[in-house]
Amino acid sequence: MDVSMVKWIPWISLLSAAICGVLCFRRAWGVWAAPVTITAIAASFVVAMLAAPSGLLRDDDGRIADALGKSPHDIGQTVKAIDWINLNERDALMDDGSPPATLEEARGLADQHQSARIIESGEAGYSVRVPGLSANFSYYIDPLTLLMLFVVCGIGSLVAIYGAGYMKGDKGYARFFAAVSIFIFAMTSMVMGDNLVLLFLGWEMVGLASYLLIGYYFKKPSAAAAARKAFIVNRIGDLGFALGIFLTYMRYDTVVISEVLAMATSPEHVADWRDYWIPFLLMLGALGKSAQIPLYVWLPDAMEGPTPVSALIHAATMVTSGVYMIARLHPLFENSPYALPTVATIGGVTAFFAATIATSQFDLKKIYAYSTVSQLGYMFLGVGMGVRYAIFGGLFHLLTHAFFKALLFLTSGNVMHGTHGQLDIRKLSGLRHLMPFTCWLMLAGCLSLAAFPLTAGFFSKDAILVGVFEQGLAETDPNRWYVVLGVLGLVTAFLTPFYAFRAWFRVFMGPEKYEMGTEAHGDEEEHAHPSGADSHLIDEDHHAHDDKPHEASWLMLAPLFVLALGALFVGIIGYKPVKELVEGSTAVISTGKESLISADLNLTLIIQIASGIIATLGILTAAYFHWLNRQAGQNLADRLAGPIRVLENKYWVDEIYDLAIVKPLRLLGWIFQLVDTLLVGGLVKLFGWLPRLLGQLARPSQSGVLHGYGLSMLAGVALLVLLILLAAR
Amino acid sequence: MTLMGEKLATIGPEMVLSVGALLCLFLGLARSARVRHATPLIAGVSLVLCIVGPMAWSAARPAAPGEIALVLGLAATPMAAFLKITIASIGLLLLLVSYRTPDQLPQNIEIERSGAAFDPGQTTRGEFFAFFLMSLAGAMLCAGADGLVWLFLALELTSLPTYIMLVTTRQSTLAREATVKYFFLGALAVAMFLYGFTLIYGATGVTQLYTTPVTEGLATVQSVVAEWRQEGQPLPLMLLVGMGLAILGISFKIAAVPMHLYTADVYQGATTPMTAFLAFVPKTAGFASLVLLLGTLGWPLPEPIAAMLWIMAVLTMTVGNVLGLMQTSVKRALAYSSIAHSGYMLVGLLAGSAAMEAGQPVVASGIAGILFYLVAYGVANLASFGVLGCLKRQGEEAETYQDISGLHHRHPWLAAIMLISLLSLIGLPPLVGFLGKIYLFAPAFFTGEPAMIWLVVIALINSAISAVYYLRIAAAIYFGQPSEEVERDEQTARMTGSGIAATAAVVLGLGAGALGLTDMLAKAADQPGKVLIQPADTDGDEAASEDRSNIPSATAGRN
Amino acid sequence: MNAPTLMALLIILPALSAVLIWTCAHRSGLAWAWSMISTTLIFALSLVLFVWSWRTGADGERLINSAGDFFHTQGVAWVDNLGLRFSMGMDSITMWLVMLTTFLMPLVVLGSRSAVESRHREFFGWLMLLQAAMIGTFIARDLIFFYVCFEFTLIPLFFLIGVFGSTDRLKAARVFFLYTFTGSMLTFAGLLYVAWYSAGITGSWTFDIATLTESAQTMSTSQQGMVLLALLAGFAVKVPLFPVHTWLPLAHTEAPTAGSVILAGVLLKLGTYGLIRFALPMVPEAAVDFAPYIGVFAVIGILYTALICWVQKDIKKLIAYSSVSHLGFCVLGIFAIAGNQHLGQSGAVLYMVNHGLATGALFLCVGMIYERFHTREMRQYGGIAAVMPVWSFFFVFFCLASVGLPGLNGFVGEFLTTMGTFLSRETLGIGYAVAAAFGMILGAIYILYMVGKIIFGPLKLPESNGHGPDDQHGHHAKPRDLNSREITTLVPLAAACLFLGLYPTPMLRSLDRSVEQLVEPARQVLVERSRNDEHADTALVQIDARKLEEGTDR
Amino acid sequence: MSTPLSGMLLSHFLMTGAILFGLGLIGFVTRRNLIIMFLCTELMFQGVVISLVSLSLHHGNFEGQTFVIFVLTIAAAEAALALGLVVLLYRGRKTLDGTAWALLRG
Repeated sequence: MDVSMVKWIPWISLLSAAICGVLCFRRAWGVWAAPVTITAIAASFVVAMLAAPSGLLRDDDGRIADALGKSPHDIGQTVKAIDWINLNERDALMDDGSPPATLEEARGLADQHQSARIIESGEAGYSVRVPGLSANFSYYIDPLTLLMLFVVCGIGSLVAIYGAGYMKGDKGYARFFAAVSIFIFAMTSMVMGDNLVLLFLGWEMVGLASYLLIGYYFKKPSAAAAARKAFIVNRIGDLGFALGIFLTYMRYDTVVISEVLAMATSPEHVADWRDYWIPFLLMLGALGKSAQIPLYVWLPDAMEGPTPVSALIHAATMVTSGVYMIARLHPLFENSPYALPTVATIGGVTAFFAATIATSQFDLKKIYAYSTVSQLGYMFLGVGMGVRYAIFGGLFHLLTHAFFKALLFLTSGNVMHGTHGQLDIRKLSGLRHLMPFTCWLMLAGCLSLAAFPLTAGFFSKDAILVGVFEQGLAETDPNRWYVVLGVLGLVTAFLTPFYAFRAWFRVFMGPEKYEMGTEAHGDEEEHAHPSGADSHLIDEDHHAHDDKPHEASWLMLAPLFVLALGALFVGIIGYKPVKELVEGSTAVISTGKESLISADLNLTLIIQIASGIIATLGILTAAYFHWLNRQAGQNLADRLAGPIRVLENKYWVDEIYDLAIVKPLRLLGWIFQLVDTLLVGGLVKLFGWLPRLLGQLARPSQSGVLHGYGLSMLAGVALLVLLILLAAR
Repeated sequence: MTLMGEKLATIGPEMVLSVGALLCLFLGLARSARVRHATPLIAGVSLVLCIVGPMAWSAARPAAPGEIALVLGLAATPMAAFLKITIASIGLLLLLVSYRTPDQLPQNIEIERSGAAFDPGQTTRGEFFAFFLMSLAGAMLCAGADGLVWLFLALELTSLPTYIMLVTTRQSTLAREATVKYFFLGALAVAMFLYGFTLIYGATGVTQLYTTPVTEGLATVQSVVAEWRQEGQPLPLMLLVGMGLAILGISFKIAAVPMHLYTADVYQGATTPMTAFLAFVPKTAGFASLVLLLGTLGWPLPEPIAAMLWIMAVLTMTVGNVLGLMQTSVKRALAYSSIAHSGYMLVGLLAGSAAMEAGQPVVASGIAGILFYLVAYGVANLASFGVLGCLKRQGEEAETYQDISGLHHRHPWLAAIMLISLLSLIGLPPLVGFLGKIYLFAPAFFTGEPAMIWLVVIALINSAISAVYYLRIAAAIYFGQPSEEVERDEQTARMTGSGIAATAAVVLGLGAGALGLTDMLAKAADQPGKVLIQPADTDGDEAASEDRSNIPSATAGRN
Repeated sequence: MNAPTLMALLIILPALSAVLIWTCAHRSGLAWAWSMISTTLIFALSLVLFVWSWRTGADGERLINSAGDFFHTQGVAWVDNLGLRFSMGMDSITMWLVMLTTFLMPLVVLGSRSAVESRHREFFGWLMLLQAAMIGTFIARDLIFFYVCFEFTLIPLFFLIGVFGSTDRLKAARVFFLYTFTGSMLTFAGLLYVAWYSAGITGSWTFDIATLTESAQTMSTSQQGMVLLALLAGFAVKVPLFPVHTWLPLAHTEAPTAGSVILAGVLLKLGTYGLIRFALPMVPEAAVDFAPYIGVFAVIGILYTALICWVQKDIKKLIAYSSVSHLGFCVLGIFAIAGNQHLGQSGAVLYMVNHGLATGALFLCVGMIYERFHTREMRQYGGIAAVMPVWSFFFVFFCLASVGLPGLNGFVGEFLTTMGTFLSRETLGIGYAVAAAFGMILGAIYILYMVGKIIFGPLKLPESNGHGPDDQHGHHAKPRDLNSREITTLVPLAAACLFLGLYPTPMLRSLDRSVEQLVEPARQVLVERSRNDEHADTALVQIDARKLEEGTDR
Repeated sequence: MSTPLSGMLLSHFLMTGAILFGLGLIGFVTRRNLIIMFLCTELMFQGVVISLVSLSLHHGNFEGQTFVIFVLTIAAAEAALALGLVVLLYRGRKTLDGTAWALLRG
């Protein structure tokens, strides 16, 4: 399949979104939404897997060529679909507004502009063409894109299939799939976008899809609030992203990524203050989208959405777009001395910070949400390095995390499904017999998340940590700060299995005990059919399982098996291909191949052993406190009541934000409202009253008395004549 | 014969009107009711003659150069011609509006109903139309006057009949009170400008303003002043004070501060058609006189006079508008608006025609502004008072906001007429009032003086203020609840009159150019004193520039 | 039939139908039907013009005559010795704004089918007249013709608000009229001044915009400043720019739906159109000098009104304030004058059209629920999505277009204006862009806040489902969702939003030349200044060098 | 007319005229009786007339004196009007007090 076929990928999903939109109109039509969407995503996946590889640069033995030192134009292909914002090229003019007359002048002028072309135009002299703003629906396909398409469309298809079962009977069935389709459109546009503005389009539109899906159960005020919060927090990040785009355009006169990267990595490029700031602005966007400190607060709340959404958008794909963006624009980040360290630091700290919170949450999905934040922190840590292995690690972790976290969420969806929305791990216990498949599937996910040796998570996380230590212990110019981050990563690697298995042991092990939920999924039907509550959640056999947790349908389980296989084995089978992909992508065009530390220190092995032990320790700890001896866990918790309270309340970050930012702004709004009506409006009123005041003053002159009039007239005449006399002097 | 014809053309309209007035006066005493009822017809015919006659005359015999069109100190200037046609045309509409005014007087109604024998002591039909015509004739004479004496007489001829009309057309204490104020304060004003005229005469030694009737080479006020100014002498104080007093006295007619105090009371006290008359005719006469008087000084005006006029302009427009805001009576509000509009026109008077003389286009001439604005204000004013005159509340004249509330529901056409006139008064495009504003304010820029530009800004702010009360009227008409007690006075003629005026406001706004009005204006706005005496060998335009340099020697008349 | 005739028809036809409606359409349905036909016809005519203009050039490059218009006619004389002509012209800016107007009008009429209960004739008559005036404003190439139409828009809207508005309509109508009228009076003075100045230079009195623009550029800096202030007095009020915006919320809340739609959709653009058409090319020096200050007001407006939006309780008021905030971007874009690009100005024109579509549609949506529930209070609504999913879909859609979601039309304008601001180092610069970008966040906050209150949450319907057609069912009855007429009203708008969001390039390209022409004088000013600065700099350097030498000598 | 009036003599005449005019003015605003008020305006007219005549003598032409004739004529006409008016007013109100007429105001 020709590489140009990839341009259809986003539009397939948009078409599907439109069809689903139409299907929304009749409830009966709604059932067709799932097949349409699944077909669309699967088709995208097929097209991507068939068409995209043919556009990649390969070396002689058919492997993907290493990107080091190559131009982005070579390692990837640009495929244009349609114009979006496409302003013509224009002629640059001299300072006095004239075109350059001589070649010297033209050269001088061209030097002032990035990517300017000098064109000889006959007798008229020379013209210097500088690009206009060209931000089209045009796609850049390099190995990184391929990787991302694999994740997005692959996981997307699986989750969509799961969703078809999970959402069955829901009134908003078609609406759900319409939003999912929009999401896939946006996400594919984003990962394929050849320019920053298209990237931004995808960036914001995934935000929209996320907004629509978090707020899917729109009747729940908490869902509405969470959706709003997600969108707004993301917007804060987007503000930085947008400004970053502006600054990039200011610097490079283009927003086309390949051109920007080509210029940024060219040897003649001399970084100036703009290069210094660009990554920081872009980073702001990444922090928002990938839920890093300080903009992570929206993600835990986002779990209000249907579970497939949490799996797809808020775990596997959308939230990783920050990682993708940093990887894609890595050369830009390298141009600024403090940008990458900042990314790494934020990532490391977030990973630890979120993990601590995750250890003391009771809501299953919340635990996974904080876990996602934490794992994203790892990825940031990875791509925040200047070494290849770490970047690879970050992106590899992106892939493995997509598998195991999607799996975890979907299995927790099963739990939720089976227990009518009960997610509190304190109220569930020993469900392994009632939900056997779910139990073992989730175990696979937990193991991978815990980075248990030989699972997928193990390889990817280790790659990150190796990279970190590599940079920290580098022979030349070592930066000890990275050692600190690495240690932080290792500590987190202990916390991760602990919280993961804490939940698993609680829910599936131990004595069988459960409290059914009260249906957390909104009350869609209640209004129309008061007796038919919950009916949408459960299949036909709803009544049989009314008060007992039950296993999910096969439609839902089938994709989980695929995910579980991925979570367990993608680390082994995916290691090489992914490494090849990453090393052939723009992320590493300016990052050297050779290791920074001496070969005799087998860092990889050390880290792997260490982290394997740490993971096992973490699992064992969790097993002791939350399975074998829950009383001990309780005792420990009682003893640590203070710190746990802090953790349970998530360090009160939400409250602090509310108090420090939201409340003051809103107060300001009220104040401005007052100012507007009283001061600004009052000022206008004052002007309105001025004539009236004058009128009131002038009124006595119209006393109605003849003599008064005569006198006034005379006085007036006298004054004016006096004026003439004075003026004539 | 030719000479005679020209002379007739000079004073023809006034003569026609006088004859008409006499006819009305006499026929109004006729025994037959039918004959008595013919008086308005006679008035109408004579007004039509005033419009058609001169037009036909000039069409038949284009003014040949070298002819003296000057009769006894009256000059047939283009401005006079323009004003005469304007006065006659709007006079015709005024006639339509006030056609049945005498019929509505209680005593007349009683007599007509009872079929009692005609008693000249009781009824006033003929007089009304006679005075109507005389007053118009006076205004026309003002426009053509070329001497202080004529000016004085013409102004008096304009006002004296209005006193009588005012008091006889409404059987109400209010009308009497209005008359008292109007008459006595008017007399005061007359004395004032008369004294001013005296001082002007004292300073210059002549009473002719621009031309001399008998011998070429005699001095006129204009020539004397021009000589002084040419020699760089300061103008004598006597002249300035005289001019000041004259302006102030005449500003009674135009209702400018400080001589405006009577305006609202009189307009309110008068019967509504009469108010329309008062708001237009004396004002036109006054402005014509002011233009002629100030023309002798030449623009730019001497500093003291300009300063005085500037202050007067600002005060007039501001006082008019801010007091208009405070009113509960529509009639009174419109009266104040009349004051304000005089203020606007004073801007044109201040700007004058200096720039135009320097070769600038017509729009540079404040005189053109005034002339056009008189038309614009005339039609809008007439329409608004006309509509008001069509309404009665329990037999009394409607005048409060309450009375016109919801007019739209009951009489949409009246409401529409009122709306158009109000919008034209605000100066909203594309109505004639808007064009008037361009004509009036653009010249101010041509003076190039910051003070004048500020004056324009003040004027425009003032028109924004005026919009407040105009809109209040419009809002009452269109948004208010109709009052059951108010009914329409079945007066087709009055409605027609205001309807035509409103139509004119639209048509002239859009088609002033197409109808040739602005070409007439261009001619009329040529320097005021200029008569039809043209050197034999030049045509109009070149003569315009030469004529001014040809100022006759001023010393001849003095010793 | 040629282009000038068509242009004239665009103005005459609506005026004529207004007269027809007033005089002939005595049955209520007839007035509506006739306005429907006439607006559709006018849209078709403008479409013809549009297609013609598109065919006059290849690849986005249009044939442009000296006046910068691809259609131009001297028209008939109005008043010769005032130099007034009904001259008309169309460049792409005009074209797009006219298209916006003619596109919105049929939809407004369609949407107003059941909006008025009585006085149909008046309602539709005024609407038609308003259309004539709006089109005239954009199409006029004679300054006074422009001003006439500009001012004339006040009258129809005054009546639309005053007669058909809600409770406080009298005050709203009056405040609206007086506020904008006062401002434009000063503008009038400024225009006369320019005409006078031009007469002094060219020796002939004319109001031809091209001529005036050319001669006005030679004014001294202080003169230009005065003229710019005068222009701002009228146009800034119309936009409305902070702090002269207070009339807008009132007018919007009280106006009937059609009035609000047109007000937000087109009338506000008269202000920005005036700024870009007159302020930039006529007084370029002043525009450059004042740009930072105007920018400050625009930015304050963006942020300040955005925060105010957040605490509004009235839906319409919120959207009204949001207009103030949005048009702040527009003004910012217009004054983002830079030496090497005009993204800001192009974006501003785009923004005008896009804001017209999105906000107009939002007002239509609000009108639709107002017709059902007779309240605009946000707290009386909740979870509407449950009972009116179609309406909710459109409402959310337009809200998203309004907050500038990429892919919908709002984004492109917002992005380009902010980008233009960012890049215009000479006048505005990064600080302004950053501040304005905060407005984008706040915009999301208040709009989503509103959406959250109305669409999301447990179902809550206003108590008094009072007088609507649903009354017979009692207030518990499910309110009916949009009927096909209402959907028909909204679908074209949504389609336009989507299309312009996904494929704005043709529009952008077509705007390029026209905008460039308007910005060129200001750019020249910048170029000249930078050259002078260079001289000054070199001089300074020389002086410094000399001082240094002297210093070393000692 | 051989010796034109000028210098001190002229100013005496003019002064007289002015004083008459002034007296009229003062009378107009101080007296309440309508007839007396009217007489005061006549007084002002006479002041004007005296000034005109003396100025006419000063300038040595007849224009001023011609003017006087017309002024007197008009004054007579006004007087006729005034008296008619006064009668009418007295009939209605039974008073000639000028300040009694103050219904219209504001």
